[in-house]
Amino acid sequence: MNDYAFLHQYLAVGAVLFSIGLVGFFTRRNMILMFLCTEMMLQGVSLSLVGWSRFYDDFGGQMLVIFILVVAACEAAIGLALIVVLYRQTGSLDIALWQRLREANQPPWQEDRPAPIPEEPAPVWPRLAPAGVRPAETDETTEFRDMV
Amino acid sequence: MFGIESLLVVTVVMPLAAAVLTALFGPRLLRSQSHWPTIVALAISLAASLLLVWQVAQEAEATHTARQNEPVPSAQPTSHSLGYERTLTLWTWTGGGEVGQTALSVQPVQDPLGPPPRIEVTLRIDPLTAIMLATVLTISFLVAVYSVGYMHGDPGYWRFYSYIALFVFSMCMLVSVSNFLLLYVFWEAVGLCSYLLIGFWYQRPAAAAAGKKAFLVNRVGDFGFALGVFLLWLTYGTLNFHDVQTGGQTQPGILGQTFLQQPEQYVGGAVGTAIALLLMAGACGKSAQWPLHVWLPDAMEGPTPVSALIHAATMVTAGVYLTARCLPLFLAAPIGPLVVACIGGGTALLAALIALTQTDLKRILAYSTISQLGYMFLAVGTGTALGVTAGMFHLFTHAFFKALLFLAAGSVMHAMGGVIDIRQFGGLRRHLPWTHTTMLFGCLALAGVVPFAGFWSKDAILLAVGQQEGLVYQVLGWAATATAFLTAFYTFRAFFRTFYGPERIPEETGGHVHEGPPWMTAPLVVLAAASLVVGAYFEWTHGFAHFLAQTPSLCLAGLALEGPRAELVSHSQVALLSTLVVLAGIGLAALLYLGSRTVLEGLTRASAAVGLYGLSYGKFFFDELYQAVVVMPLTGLARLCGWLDNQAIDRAVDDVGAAPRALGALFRSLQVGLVPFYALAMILGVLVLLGALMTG
Amino acid sequence: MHPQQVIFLTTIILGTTGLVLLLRPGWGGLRLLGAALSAIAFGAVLAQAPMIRPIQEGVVFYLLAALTVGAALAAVSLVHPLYCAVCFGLTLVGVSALMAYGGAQFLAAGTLIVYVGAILVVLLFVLMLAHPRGRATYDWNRWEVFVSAGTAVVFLAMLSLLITRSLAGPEQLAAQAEDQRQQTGADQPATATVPPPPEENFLPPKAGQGVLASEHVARIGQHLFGGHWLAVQAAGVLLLAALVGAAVIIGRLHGPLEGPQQPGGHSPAPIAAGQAPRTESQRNS
Amino acid sequence: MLTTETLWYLGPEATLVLTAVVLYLRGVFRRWEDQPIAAGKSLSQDTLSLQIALVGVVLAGWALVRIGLPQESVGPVILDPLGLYIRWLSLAAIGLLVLLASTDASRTNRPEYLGTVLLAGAGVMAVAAADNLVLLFVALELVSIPTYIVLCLGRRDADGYEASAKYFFLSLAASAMTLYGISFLYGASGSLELTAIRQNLVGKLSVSEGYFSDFTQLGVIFLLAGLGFKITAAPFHFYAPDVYQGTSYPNAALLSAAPKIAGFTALVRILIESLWPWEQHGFGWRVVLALAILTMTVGNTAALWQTHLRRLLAYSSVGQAGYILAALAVALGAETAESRSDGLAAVLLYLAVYAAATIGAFSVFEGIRRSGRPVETMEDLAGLSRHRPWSAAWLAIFMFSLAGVPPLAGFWGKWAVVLGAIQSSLSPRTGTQQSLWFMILAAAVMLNAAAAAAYYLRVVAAAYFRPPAQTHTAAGPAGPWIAAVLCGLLCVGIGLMPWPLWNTAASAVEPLAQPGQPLIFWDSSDGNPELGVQTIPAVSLLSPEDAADSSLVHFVFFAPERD
Repeated sequence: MNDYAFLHQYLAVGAVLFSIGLVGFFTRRNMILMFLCTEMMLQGVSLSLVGWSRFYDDFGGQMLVIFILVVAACEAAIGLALIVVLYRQTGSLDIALWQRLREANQPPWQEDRPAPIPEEPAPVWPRLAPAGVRPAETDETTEFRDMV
Repeated sequence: MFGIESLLVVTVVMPLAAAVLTALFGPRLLRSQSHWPTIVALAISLAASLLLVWQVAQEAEATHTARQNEPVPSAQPTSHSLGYERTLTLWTWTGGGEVGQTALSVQPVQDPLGPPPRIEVTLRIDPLTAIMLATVLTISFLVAVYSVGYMHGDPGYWRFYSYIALFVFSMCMLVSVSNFLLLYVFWEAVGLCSYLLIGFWYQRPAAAAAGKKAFLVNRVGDFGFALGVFLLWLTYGTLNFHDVQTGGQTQPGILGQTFLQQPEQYVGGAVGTAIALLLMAGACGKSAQWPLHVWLPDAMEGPTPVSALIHAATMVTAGVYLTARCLPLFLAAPIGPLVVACIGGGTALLAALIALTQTDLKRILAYSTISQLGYMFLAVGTGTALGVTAGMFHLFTHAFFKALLFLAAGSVMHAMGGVIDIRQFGGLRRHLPWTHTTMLFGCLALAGVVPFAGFWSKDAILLAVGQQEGLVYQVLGWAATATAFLTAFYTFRAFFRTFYGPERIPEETGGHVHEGPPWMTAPLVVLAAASLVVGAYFEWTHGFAHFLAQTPSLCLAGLALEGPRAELVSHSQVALLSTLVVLAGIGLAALLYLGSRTVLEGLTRASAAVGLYGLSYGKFFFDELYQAVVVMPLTGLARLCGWLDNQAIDRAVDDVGAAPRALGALFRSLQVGLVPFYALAMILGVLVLLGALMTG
Repeated sequence: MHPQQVIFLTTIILGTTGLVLLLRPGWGGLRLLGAALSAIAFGAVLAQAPMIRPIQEGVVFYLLAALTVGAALAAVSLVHPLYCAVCFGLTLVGVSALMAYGGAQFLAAGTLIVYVGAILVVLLFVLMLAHPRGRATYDWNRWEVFVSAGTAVVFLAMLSLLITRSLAGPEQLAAQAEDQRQQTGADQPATATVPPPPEENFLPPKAGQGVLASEHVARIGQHLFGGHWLAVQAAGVLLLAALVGAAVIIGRLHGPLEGPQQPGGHSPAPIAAGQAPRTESQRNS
Repeated sequence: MLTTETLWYLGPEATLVLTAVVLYLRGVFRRWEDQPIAAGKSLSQDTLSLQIALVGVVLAGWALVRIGLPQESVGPVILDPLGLYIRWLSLAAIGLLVLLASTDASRTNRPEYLGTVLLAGAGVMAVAAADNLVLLFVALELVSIPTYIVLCLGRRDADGYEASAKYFFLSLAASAMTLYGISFLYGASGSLELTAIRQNLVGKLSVSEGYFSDFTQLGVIFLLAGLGFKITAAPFHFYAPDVYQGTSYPNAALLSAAPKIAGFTALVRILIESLWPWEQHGFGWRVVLALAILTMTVGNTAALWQTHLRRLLAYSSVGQAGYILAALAVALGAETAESRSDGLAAVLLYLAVYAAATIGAFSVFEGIRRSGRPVETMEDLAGLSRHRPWSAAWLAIFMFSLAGVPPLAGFWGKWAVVLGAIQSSLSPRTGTQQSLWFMILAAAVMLNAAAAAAYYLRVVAAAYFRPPAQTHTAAGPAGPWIAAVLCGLLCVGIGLMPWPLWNTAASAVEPLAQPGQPLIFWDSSDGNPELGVQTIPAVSLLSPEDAADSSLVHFVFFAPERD
């Protein structure tokens, strides 16, 4: 029974990873993240293969995973080179900039409204207290004062 | 070498060669010298045809003499042939079935599928053909020479000569084939050439419209002709003129010896009448007889040499030729000759009346042509040897003087810079002496003044009509006489208004009025001389009638071979009457156009008051009538069909045809150029397949 | 309603909602809710599989699976691309751990080394090279988030339904066999009235190559350089092509680049036509 | 087991790879400073690389001639007539592409460009020789990855890069889907060997409606999606128009030939060699048939109003892929060995005639320049017949061949497809629904061919009837011209004498189409097999005679003879 349970779980995780990779591929416009999402899809496939390999007690699936690794490395090499060249052209990693090639009568796609960038709170760095000023006490200092 | 067959082939083939040569080399190589192939070829053909006439005359005479000398065995009436003919079968086209299967039977073949279609591509020569060939080629040659001057500098020069040569070839074939199908083919071919030449200046809307009109009106007649040919095929099982010997058997031709010697074998009754009327319809179309006469005046939009050649001398006489050639068929029909005569006489009078008031010189001549053709039909329609001879004789003489008149009119037109309206010029005799003189000859011939050619032939017609019994022919005779008067009047009206009276030069001449070049005047002189002499010569020698009488289809038993010659008394009566009438016409014209204007104006006003003038000037409103009765309903129907076609059928077809376009637009609209979108589309495709897997 | 259909619909609705919430930035706390909903949906997918028994044996697996899926979600949804890459690294760690757990130790190591050690590092490098200032608008702005999330979740739901459907029968057979074994004693053969048909009648045969054996790596080597030696050679050719290709593509080895690049080569020329109208500052803000 | 003999039989591939290595080495050690780069002209005169590549192709061809077909199994490769046909086809295509690339914009990196093209060719040939899915996958990647490189090298401007990017990312997604399909196929059958898959599947309950059948079908779906990308089947074709438009003519020719041959070979191998007996009653042929109709309709209708030449030819290649898919559907749905053989032979024949015509068309376009620049749109062709009458004539031949005008090769391709579809629909044993579907398929092919003629003729009309504005000149080297002439001769030759090629194709698919022994199957009339064991009767093997009589037997399958 555990054979089937393991198989089913691996297939499920593989499918989930594949789908998450798909979502990312659809929604991210950063080319590197898109590439990363395709790698995530490949990881899902790899998990499925490992599950099958274990189920059948067969090495074929694992062989395929090895070659998936190799191919992923090759694709990474080519892809990164390509991305760098593309970046040189536009100064951006946005895939949506590359839509010049399309049907002649199609208007270019534009985002209707740029999404707001969430503001990050300004980081607060520890500062040295100026000379002659008593540093503000924190809970920490009061708590551990008697230990010092 | 100069055997009759080879002469015939040479006569026919030379124009074709010239046409091909000019068409091939005209545009690039010959250019302004494009007339040479045609002129040379026509000269050769003319010589060959004259030789042909001479040889045919010799042989026919020999045959005739031999036949008269030998005793006619009454027991074997078919042992000798009627008339003289030679045929030259180039090849036989058999559309299925074995040659010689056809049963020898003079009985009409009733089964339409019985005999296999068997078309003999055969040339024939007999006196009728020989006369036609000689006439056609003479006029053609002279017109071709004339055109060198007239068409000089035209951008379509080579095209003109190519068409002319093609026309001459077609016309020669038309008169020399021995088969109804081929006759029909070349009937259409001359129509095509006519169409091409009327619309020669196709850039002009009027020329294009005239060409179209001629073509369409001719189609009406040709349709009848085609039906007639079908009916002939169904009735006689063959379309050959002549008998064909196959395997020792004789397949009788429609106009062959077998039938001619037993003329009672011709189918009469309703079928025979139908054949005659259908053939007559074709003849009416081609020869511009009422009610299909409307195209010929408009055909004057073509170049004047074309008018002279095709629309006066040669092509329009094809109908007369057809009628004469098929005379046995007409005679077999109860009312055939009468219909022909009525149409001819009526048309003659009608056209003469219209010609009275026309102001376009060429159109006057065109109506005159229609009128004279009516004369010929009237003559042939008498159905007697005298009548047919007279009709053919008139055809022969008319070719000369009408060509002369047209060429002279062309000369005037040439000098006037394209203006042809007689109201715009006058008193030209000093500027155009040659034209004046030659046109005077032509007018005299047309009016029928002694001793010009027209006198003799018209007299013969009047005589032939006058000799017929019956009220209809009497009426027709008086109509013909009236037409003679009218002819004289309108001819000289045009002549006087052109060459006499106060001198008026239209502005289009640019003040430079001059006689045409020798290329143009020489044919005028030749034709003028011919107009003077041909009638008198042949009338006095009786050579024409004697020669023509050797034609097989005119040797019918019903037509006495040597029919009753006109008695001298009646001949002189007719001649006297016609001369008086003609002189009256000329005198009236002189009175009206050389004398005081008041008489003319009074007369015009008077006739206009009772509507006669308008009727004549409006050409009896035949064009308008046809427009209202035929063209408008047809146009309406066509509009309706077009609307239905556009709105219903085309719309449906367009919608079907637009489906790929709409699909394509849909698919192309998916090509937005974005990678994520493409990936999404791929996954959606997979989703659909997964859905298919889940559900089924 | 069949429980499978309930799970199917739940997965679709919850997953889509959750992913949409998660992937829309700027909604603050809603993104957390979205993450939770997405986790529930993906958990429902995982929960369709039978439980690994005994549970203590399965706990490790479930933890690793949760780590992997959670990191993957973070990798596609985080705003900052560097964080995305790091989370992807975490996913890879989870995946390799699952591989190791599933009997593929060699692959686990290989994945870690190749992916995390090489590919991911280069990715990060390029990312930081391109974006020294970190994130940009397009890094996290979405393209039709709703459609994308819906498509992917429906895809996942259908896939999981099909997988579950296919495996249900064998699982049931195996469970029956297990029950019989437990009833009759572990060492007794099954003596049921209706014996289930042997597996080999309806399933492909097991290869029995000893994936879980102790000499796992040696056997992998045997297979790799035995039956798949040609593929190894082909992979070598592939690597050669990739290396040369990458060098030539990026290198401007010989001759200048063509096209609309500036002569100086440094100032990047924006694509003129067809691009979304936005300024340089927007793009790199 | 792999032996040296195996390597001997893989000589052509090895030759191509070694030639590529030599070219790469030349690229490294070339004395670039000798070349006046600034002048920008002499780099295209690097004829040595071209010669090396051509010599490599010729050597590979010689090796292919020498080795022939092995008499017995020589290791973990398939060396069958089908593979030999595909190898010849791909080698010829690669040779033509090398010729075509002699004027290409790869002049800056010509050695690398040509070497990569050769590697892609080796990849296609390896696809034909792969006997398991691992090697098949790696070989497919050996087609894809060189294609990325070539796309980047072929044209170095914004459009070229955009095309490369689009192809790269979408191809990654497609690769992932192919892999997922392979994994499901592996799961359904427990093996990655093509023949073992069939052996494992046939005879098992799972193959009918049972437990793992969904996995097989999932595998087929994902494989069709992933390989459909390579063969530009709709809706996986979206990249094609953009990429073709954005790249150069040699690259477009490569894209339209190499991945298609590889993709269809892989599909034939998997669907026929591994899955056919199962696929016959599965829904595989229905899916392929639907894809075929969709693909040809999409391609041909979208091409109708295109003016950009490469874009038009991209849609054309989509439409042509639809025809080949139609032939594949015929082969999959066939009931008899004859019609299966006909369908497969139609696939092979169509691949050859399509490759000849489309490479020829691209060669003609590559071989002419208009005012010094390549022709891009229909307007650029105006007056071609005046200035370069032979180019126009060859172009007309290729367009007519693509349109399927009778005296040319393309006609026979369509003829084979339509004939196969009609025969399948008329087969007496075929069910009514199946007949209907194949009738629809035949009608769709014919309708599409009619619609497609419109845009092919528009190209010809543009070359012949538009008034010229600027003059056309030759593109310099004679490579494209030679390629065009060779392709034209092929089109005309095959058109006049299709039977040698047809017979070759028919004999190449003969082993695949052999009918097997009838095999007994189980009665599934009463049940919902996924719900439990109760519905599964005991499996019994009956003799064929009994099978014919037994009313219990609902499905009769054909098992392969080879085991």
